[in-house]
Amino acid sequence: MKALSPEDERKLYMYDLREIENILEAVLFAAGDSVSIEKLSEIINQDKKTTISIISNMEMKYKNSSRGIMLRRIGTGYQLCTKPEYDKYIIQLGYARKKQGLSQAAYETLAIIAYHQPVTRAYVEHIRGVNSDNVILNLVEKNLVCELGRQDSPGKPKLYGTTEEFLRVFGFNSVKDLPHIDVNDIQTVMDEIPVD
Amino acid sequence: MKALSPEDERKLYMYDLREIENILEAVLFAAGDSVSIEKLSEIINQDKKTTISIISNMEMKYKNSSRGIMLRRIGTGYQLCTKPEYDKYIIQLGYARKKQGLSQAAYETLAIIAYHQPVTRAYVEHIRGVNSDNVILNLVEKNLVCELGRQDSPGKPKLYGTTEEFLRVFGFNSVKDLPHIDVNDIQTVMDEIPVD
Amino acid sequence: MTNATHDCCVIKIKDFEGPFDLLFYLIEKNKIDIYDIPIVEITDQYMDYLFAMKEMDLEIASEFLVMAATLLHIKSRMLLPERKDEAEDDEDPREELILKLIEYKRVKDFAGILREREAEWKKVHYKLPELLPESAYEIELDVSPSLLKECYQKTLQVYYDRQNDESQKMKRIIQHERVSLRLKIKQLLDMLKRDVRLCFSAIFNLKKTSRLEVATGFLAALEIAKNGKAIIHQEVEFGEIYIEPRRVVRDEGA
Repeated sequence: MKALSPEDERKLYMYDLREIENILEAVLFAAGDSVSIEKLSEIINQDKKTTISIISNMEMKYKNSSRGIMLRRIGTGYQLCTKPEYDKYIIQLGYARKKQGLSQAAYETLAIIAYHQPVTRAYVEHIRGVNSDNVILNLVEKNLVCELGRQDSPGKPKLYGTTEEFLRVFGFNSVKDLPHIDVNDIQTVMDEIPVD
Repeated sequence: MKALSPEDERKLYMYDLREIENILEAVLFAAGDSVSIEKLSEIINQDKKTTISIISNMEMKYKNSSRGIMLRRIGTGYQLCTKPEYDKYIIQLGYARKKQGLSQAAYETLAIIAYHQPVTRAYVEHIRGVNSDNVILNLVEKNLVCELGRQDSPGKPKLYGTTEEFLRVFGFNSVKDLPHIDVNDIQTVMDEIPVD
Repeated sequence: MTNATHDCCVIKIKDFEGPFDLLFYLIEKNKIDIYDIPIVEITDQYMDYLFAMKEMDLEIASEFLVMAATLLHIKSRMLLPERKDEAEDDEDPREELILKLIEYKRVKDFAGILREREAEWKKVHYKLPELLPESAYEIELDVSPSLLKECYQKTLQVYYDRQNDESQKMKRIIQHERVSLRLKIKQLLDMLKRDVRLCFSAIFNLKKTSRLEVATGFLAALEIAKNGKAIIHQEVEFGEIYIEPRRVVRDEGA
């Protein structure tokens, strides 16, 4: 058997890559939900690093080429979704799920939990200055916030953090994507806040 | 306003066609289910005939290009679905990888077979001192042990040995790779073991 | 500064998420520099609102009252002439409140960003998952080569111990049988003392005693015969075995 020329090898690789992309598209389509990188690399039988590079490449391709759908990273997984510009057509289907908006209290509470997670209810209340029991329960019910365990302090209060659904709804790739603010550093706070 | 040249018109149409295809992809993706031609033509604001020709064209494109999904006509509507050749990968989405260990009895039996292969069941039982029928059957079922033939002795008992799967799972290159037992007194015992 | 009492009536306490929210409203309405809050005016306006709420017969949440107390406390500290012993910490009584307000402002800002992002990402639609066979799973063997070796060693050790144990057992059986043989000889001799002919099958019957005991009994009989203390007869092959005491001629040895 004749050895492959570098050109042939490249072509073969291109073919394989295409096929892998097709597999990933099919799998993500069927999943509907986000699929973890671990699961994807298991399915395409590639290591995690290779899988990430393949899928990042796909993400760019969906974005730049003429497509109605796109790929987005959510936490440690990926999910197919429609491009936002086609929303006006999709709603004409008549059965797009209408999500109820959140209250101001919910946005505030979510903001505190997102920034400072894991946090206790007491911490949230300390910043908001009001009881936040029901608001947190409501966010947990909406699957935007979840319990992350208990703090190792008297009373062992519950610790809260944001969920994958939070990332999905607010369009963040991961919690690390949130703009960083260090509230403890007074000087930074003073510098950052414009005086008007 | 200047009139469009036929060339420009064609270009514009190409652009529009692309955009319409994107809209249809997004709409069909979000729908999940099949969407009627009537609904689709209403959404893209084209007559039924044009819609059918656009979507038939898309159907061909999905089919012939490197994609994981395709378009299917179902009754009077159309639906996006995965290409059948990727079914085996999609099925893996539902797979939960279960890690399973071996029982003490299985390890013992496997060790005797691995170190002394080919061996009969009687030999295994002689060393273990207990009936090993089920354990051996179980190891055969797990493809760690296989029949190697029959011993040329009264009753022609089956001979067992380890499989390639055994080498793979335990990470040995060959049976010669088995960890060496360096306990001298056990070696003496081995000499004493009668060969049946 | 405008008089708050006038427009307070049109604002319901419910419109504010909490005391910080209300304070922020006042700060923004009065275009106040957050780092230099005119505490007297702000406190007055804040109290005006609370009084207005009370007049409207609305229940005032305790948090609003706590803030009122805090504001009044700060106000009193600002108004009192600075005492010498307090001068050393040189602390602005407003500092803690300002920091909390800044922290709250960040939260409010981020909450606004979240609201915007949510509206933007609401335009993205997802697909419902396809039905997949649920029960499918792949079994991955989790094995350890060192455990295989360990088990092998242990098995051989157990085998070795058992072999030793079995030879030990055999010795014990023999020992036990020796005692038993002696016992059987004694039993037979006792019976023979009564000067009768013994029927072997009557004494040692396989239906009543074990094979081992029958064999031992037979050995005992042979032993006695050998020592000249009994005579064994068997008239036909496989027939009954009789054991008779042999008279000792006393004067023989005399």
